[in-house]
Amino acid sequence: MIKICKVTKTYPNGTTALRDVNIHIKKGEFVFFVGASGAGKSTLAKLLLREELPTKGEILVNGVDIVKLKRRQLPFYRRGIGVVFQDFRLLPEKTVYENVAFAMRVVEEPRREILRQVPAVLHLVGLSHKSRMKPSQLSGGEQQRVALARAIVNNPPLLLADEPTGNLDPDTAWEIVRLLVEINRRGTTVIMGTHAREIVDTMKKRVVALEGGRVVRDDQRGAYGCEEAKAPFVLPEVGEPSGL
Amino acid sequence: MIKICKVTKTYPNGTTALRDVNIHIKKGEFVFFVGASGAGKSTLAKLLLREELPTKGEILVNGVDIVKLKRRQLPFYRRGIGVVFQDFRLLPEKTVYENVAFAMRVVEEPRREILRQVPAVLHLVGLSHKSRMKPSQLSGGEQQRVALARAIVNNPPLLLADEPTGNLDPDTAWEIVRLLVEINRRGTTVIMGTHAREIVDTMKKRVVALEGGRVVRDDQRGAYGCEEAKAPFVLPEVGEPSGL
Amino acid sequence: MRISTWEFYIREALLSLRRNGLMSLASVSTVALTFLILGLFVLLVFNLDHVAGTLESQVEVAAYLDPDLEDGAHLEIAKLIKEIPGVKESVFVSQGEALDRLRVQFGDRQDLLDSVEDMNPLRHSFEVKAKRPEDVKVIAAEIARLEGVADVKYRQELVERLFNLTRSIRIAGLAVVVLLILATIFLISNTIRLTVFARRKEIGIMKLVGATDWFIRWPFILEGIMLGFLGTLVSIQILNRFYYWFADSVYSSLPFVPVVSPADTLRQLTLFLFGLGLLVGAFGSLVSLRRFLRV
Amino acid sequence: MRISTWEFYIREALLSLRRNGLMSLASVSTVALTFLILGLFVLLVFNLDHVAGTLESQVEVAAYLDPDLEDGAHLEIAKLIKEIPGVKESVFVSQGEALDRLRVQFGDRQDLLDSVEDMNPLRHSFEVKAKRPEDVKVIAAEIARLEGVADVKYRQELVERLFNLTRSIRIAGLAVVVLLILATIFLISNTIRLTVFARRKEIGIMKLVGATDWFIRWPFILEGIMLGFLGTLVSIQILNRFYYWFADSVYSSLPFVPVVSPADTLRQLTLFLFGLGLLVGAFGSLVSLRRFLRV
Ligand SMILES: Nc1ncnc2c1ncn2[C@@H]1O[C@H](COP(=O)(O)OP(=O)(O)OP(=O)(O)O)[C@@H](O)[C@H]1O
Ligand SMILES: Nc1ncnc2c1ncn2[C@@H]1O[C@H](COP(=O)(O)OP(=O)(O)OP(=O)(O)O)[C@@H](O)[C@H]1O
Ligand SMILES: [Mg+2]
Ligand SMILES: [Mg+2]
Repeated sequence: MIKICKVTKTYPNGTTALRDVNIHIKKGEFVFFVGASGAGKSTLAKLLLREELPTKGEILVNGVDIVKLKRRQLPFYRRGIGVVFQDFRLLPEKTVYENVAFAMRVVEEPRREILRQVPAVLHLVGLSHKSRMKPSQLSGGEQQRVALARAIVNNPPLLLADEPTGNLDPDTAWEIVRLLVEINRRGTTVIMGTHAREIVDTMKKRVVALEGGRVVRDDQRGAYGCEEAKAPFVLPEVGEPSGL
Repeated sequence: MIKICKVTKTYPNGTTALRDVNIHIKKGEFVFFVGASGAGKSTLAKLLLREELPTKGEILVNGVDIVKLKRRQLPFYRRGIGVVFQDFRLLPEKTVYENVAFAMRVVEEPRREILRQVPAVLHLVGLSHKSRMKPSQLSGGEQQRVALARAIVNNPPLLLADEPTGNLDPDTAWEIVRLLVEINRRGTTVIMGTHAREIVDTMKKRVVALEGGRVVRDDQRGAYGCEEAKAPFVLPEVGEPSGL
Repeated sequence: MRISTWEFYIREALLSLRRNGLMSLASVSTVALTFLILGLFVLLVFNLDHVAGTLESQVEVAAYLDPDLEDGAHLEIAKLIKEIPGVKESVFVSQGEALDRLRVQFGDRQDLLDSVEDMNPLRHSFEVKAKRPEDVKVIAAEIARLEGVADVKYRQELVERLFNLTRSIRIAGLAVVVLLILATIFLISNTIRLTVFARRKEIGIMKLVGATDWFIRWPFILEGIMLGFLGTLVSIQILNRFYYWFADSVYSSLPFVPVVSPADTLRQLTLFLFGLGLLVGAFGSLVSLRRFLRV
Repeated sequence: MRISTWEFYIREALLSLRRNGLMSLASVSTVALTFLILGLFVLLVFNLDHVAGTLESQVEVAAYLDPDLEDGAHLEIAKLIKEIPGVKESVFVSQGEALDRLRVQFGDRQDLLDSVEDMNPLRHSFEVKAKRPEDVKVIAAEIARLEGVADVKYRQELVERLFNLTRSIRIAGLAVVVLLILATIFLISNTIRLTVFARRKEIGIMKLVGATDWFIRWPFILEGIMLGFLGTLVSIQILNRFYYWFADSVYSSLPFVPVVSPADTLRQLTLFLFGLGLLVGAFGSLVSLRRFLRV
């Protein structure tokens, strides 16, 4: 379904976020992207959504080179992708309900469908009781779940979720992952960038690890780190000299 | 240092985020606030910063009732608090350097101090090489670290960190926690809202757990969950019926 | 396109008007204020033009008749003059009337005329008014060719001055109005651009969620039209009240000053301002959006 | 307050001007455009007032002397008239000159005067101009009391009409200018309000980081002043060029139309517009900030 071939992305300010990246993702896969802060996970999502253009290389989605998409075709391409942005990107002036409904209005779903689907999705992410509120009236985790609801409401064939559990407590996070797994089972390809070691290790799904913009690992049933079990963190000694 | 007495916070739209909360925090403590999404952690931080006023109850900081602070006094009170906001709140038009320097300009530090301190703090959070960039040119985790740098640059006596590791990979997250521990050792009171179970469990610091706006637990050397070790998550069965 | 989509556009536009209270207010009041100034100047120019027209229509050609013409022959001549194209009206002035007028002109130096009283040297004449000052020359020539007319006079210099004056008034008035229209358009679209600018992030988000450019544009366009409509409404109301009051007070206190009658003028002005308001609103939104749709 | 803080304010203001290019441009061009219109009308009103003043100074009192006065006695009278307060100038018109003038007035009806040639019934007279039309009555009375003056005449009605006309022009002009000033202030502060609105989030963040209200305000105020300054500069440049060109072309093509000399007028106008521009810029920012500082 997705073929990322020799993609390099250098931002106008000179930062190279991705270097010579090759990734093939088949329809129906569930892929984790992991990597340190600044490794290039969000950049990859932005390229797939064609929010940014690659500096070099090709990106084929369903056989179409999305770099060559015309401005006119862009909205229609994007409608096939549900996205949870790392910074949510909710419409600040719309209520939770309207934010989710917006994704359906864009594709001109009949009103009947909207009235049926939006409350159902909000119920799934546990926000039925907040549907009349504005994003600014929600907690961080609630906003994140609204973003997820908007991403899945149209049942898109591809779901890009950039740290969809970053602002969630472990229990809620697991519920969300459960939801993603469920959606994936129904045929949606799910790409999830994440830092949640526990989730990645438990799920035993494909893991692509990025480091400084390069793919350094691509395991079919992988874990967050290289070693299966990492040594636990040790607190610094009292009085240890520090750089501050 | 901080006495939160019978505080209730009901937002204008009717949501009650905190109910009859009583917490005392001594100078130099390191306190985790944990709780599900929407439990009231950020609301508590907003109250302490006097971004919001409590509906009922008193908040004493260093013996001063901050509810009764005059508009004129507010900036001076806030200068004693370093804050990492859950949504970062960086100034979008300023560079990383300027964002951090801003906190020092506000208190009219001499230029010499600014030139010395800002690069040092940026080095601490590992962003020396990004100091000339705007927030929009940073990854999520990088933005979060800028927010932290700004919070600590003035060595405030109180540090409020609302999920300061939510967008960070485990390694970077631990480095940040290490930094917070170091700052705490030098006498700064640290209050950290977090969902990072691993960190809370490892640190063995005071943990205040919120649930639906109430304090449900307050342990001196606590863990994230109630039970010391929680049963690992089990994936849903294939084909299990779901609500979608 | 579904009807429910159009409903959505309209609802969005209305909601946005209310939500962005400050910005809407700024736009509406900018439209209202600039249109008020524009409208006042259009009315001023209309009136100056009207005054100029009144002046123009008072340019006269004096046609002196043969002194030995039979009594009553002037009736025939009057008919011929009326048939000349461009003639607005002609008035017969008899010898006696001419002398009376001279007397009035002389004021307290009547003694000067006492000597000529008995042997009145003045002749019968026609005073002919042209419709437009540029026709005067031709008309004078036509009249001169008529039988029984001895001499034709008109004040060449005065006619030309008047012609120049009215033309300058018209050109200057038109120039000012055109400049004001351009300034108005500029100020209004400046304001709209700022309101769109304040919402550029939202526009970007919509595009990333799969909205087409037109899906994003329509609510903005409708909002722009509504802003233009509301602003025009306010200015038209004020202009109407003011102009009726103004025309009334001029009619009653300075009846000799010609004022353009309100009803017609205001109807035209209303149509013009509404057209301009809606267009500027719609196009202002459209143009302002362009930059932010490139996502 | 540290000097480096002021440096910071100024640097911030300058940076912000450049960063918010679109918004700065909108503000500057709004100031420039509204000031241009305002300036043009101030110049127009100045000139109308000047024309009115010129008309006023042409009101005349005619003083006819005793017909049997000795030759040369009029020199004494001339001196006395000049001493009357409010008199601008007085010109002696001899019997002969009066007749010549009448001849010119009669144009092609000279024959009327031939009979009176030898026994010229006209008298010597003075034509006296007053500085202000409202003084004419008093001056006329004063002159009438002089020895050797037989009769004093002035056109009461004309004087009063002129007086009314110039007063109306002044009042209307002042009213229009005041209205335009208010509209200008409103439009400019509307624009500034929108630019501040677009940055309300930043203002909130600054407050939460411990900035005092004045720490936030100063850069905005300085920015407002700079916006006002730039806008005024542009409008002043255009006004200067335009007015010199206009005055020149009027001088050379219509020398009889009195035009206010550019240098003085423009100096005053420049000062006024700069004052207004800086004030509106500073206060516009200050007032617009108020709402968003309540965090
Ligand atoms: N718009 C931009 N302009 C310039 N550089 C950018 C831009 N966006 C991201 N970068 C840089 O590109 C690199 C990769 O960023 P990216 O957002 O892809 O990281 P990430 O893996 O998502 O990190 P995180 O886990 O912190 O979100 C970083 O060094 C970042 O500073
Ligand atoms: N400005 C607001 N207006 C109305 N309700 C609000 C507002 N801010 C927060 N709330 C509500 O108050 C409750 C507590 O929110 P808070 O942000 O304190 O949660 P939190 O513990 O920080 O959650 P998270 O872990 O998701 O960030 C939530 O139900 C939220 O919807
Ligand atoms: Mg990212
Ligand atoms: Mg929170």
